[in-house]
Amino acid sequence: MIRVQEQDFDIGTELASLTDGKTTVGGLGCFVGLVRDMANDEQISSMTLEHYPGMTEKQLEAIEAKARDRWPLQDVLIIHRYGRLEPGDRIVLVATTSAHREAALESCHFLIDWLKTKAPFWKLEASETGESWVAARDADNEAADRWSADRPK
Amino acid sequence: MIRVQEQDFDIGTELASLTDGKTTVGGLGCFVGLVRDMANDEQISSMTLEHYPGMTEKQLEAIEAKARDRWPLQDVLIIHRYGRLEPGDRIVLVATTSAHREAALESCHFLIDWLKTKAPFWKLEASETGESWVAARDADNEAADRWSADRPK
Amino acid sequence: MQLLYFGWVRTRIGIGRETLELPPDIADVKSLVEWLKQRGDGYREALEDLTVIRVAVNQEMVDLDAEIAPGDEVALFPPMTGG
Amino acid sequence: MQLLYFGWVRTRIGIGRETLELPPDIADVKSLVEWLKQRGDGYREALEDLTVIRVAVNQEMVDLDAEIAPGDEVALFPPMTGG
Repeated sequence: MIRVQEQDFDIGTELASLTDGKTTVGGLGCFVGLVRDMANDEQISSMTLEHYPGMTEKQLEAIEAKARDRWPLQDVLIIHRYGRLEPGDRIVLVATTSAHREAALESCHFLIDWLKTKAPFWKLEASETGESWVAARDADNEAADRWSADRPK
Repeated sequence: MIRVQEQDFDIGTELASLTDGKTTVGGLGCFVGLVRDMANDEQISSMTLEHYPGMTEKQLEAIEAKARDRWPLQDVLIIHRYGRLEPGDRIVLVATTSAHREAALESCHFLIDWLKTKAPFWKLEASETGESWVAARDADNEAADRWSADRPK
Repeated sequence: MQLLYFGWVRTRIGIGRETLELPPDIADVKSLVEWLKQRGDGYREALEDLTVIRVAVNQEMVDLDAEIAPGDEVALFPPMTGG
Repeated sequence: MQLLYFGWVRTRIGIGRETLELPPDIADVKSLVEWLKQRGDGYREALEDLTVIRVAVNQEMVDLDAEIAPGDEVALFPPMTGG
């Protein structure tokens, strides 16, 4: 399930919806990304996330499908916010459930690595010295690429 | 922080305590293990977790220290239950926060892999055909061992 | 053709979306980008380094040599920074 | 010496904990285990395959050739299955 939204989400409620009343889930993996108050040694006052409505949902669905293809997953949840956020605010949640812990943990890692570089979001950071667009990091591309190698499951 | 307890825990409350009011956390990684209703093609009616009070806490603290040694972590939370559990019940929660997503996700994976084989817990499963102790899996040992190789961070 | 701009491509060009009538000889992304660069300083600044320009046609990622047709929705933007 | 048993080591021996006075020649885990096996069928069954016996002395994991002293807390158990 994919949700692209401006409003905040409650981690407990979201994760409960993936496991409550289910007796086939062995493991729940989860990652939550938050706005940090520092970037490049500068104090950040806010971060504004811009996205490409329509394409964002398509890309996230394609990434979810890729994860389901690779791991035996039960539920997949991706929530990504856009709009103006402040330090400490939640940006993104990815969570997966599986009978097996390896599948849950690895697929979460994959989902966040891929959406970093393949979902059409752009971050604008505001600090005392003005606004600047966050540059893509080579490390994020490398993290995404390492899932493309045909590793045994 | 280590907690070994009989009672259940609330995922939302626990994770909120790691991030609420903090503006230095970039990523929260989390894994929750639950009791499945099937084991070796048999329907499980309950699972009883036995542990070694005193040693359990020591081992979990040692595993936490190892994780902190290896990754730049802010908070580490491990909650492990013991006693009688039923399918769908939560067994264990590991969660870590870091400025960096890689550290949060990898350390979670490490913590659950290590506590599987290094924390003194034993599982007794009950089914229609009686009770049986869960056997250690080679796959779990291999998963734990792969963190021992001196990989670059 | 429907054109969309995001991130610093948008802020340099100055608008997020426009509809343009293209000359008939523009049949791929590369020639579209070259044509846009003639339209003003903002466009030239935004599209000057093609190694950091990403393109989606009808909401699918494509290469610079992808073909385009008049009814397409073409988006130009910097490398994505989600998550 | 304080002895603790867990998992199927405990259920085969039949008790979880006991205090035993050891013969003076028993100075390491291996000889302790051999001595325990003489104490009855349950012990023999529990400790028959040493490859699946794990040992902690004073709550620290040790090998079978680790030394032990009268005041120690020694625990014998199967491979752990936490998580």
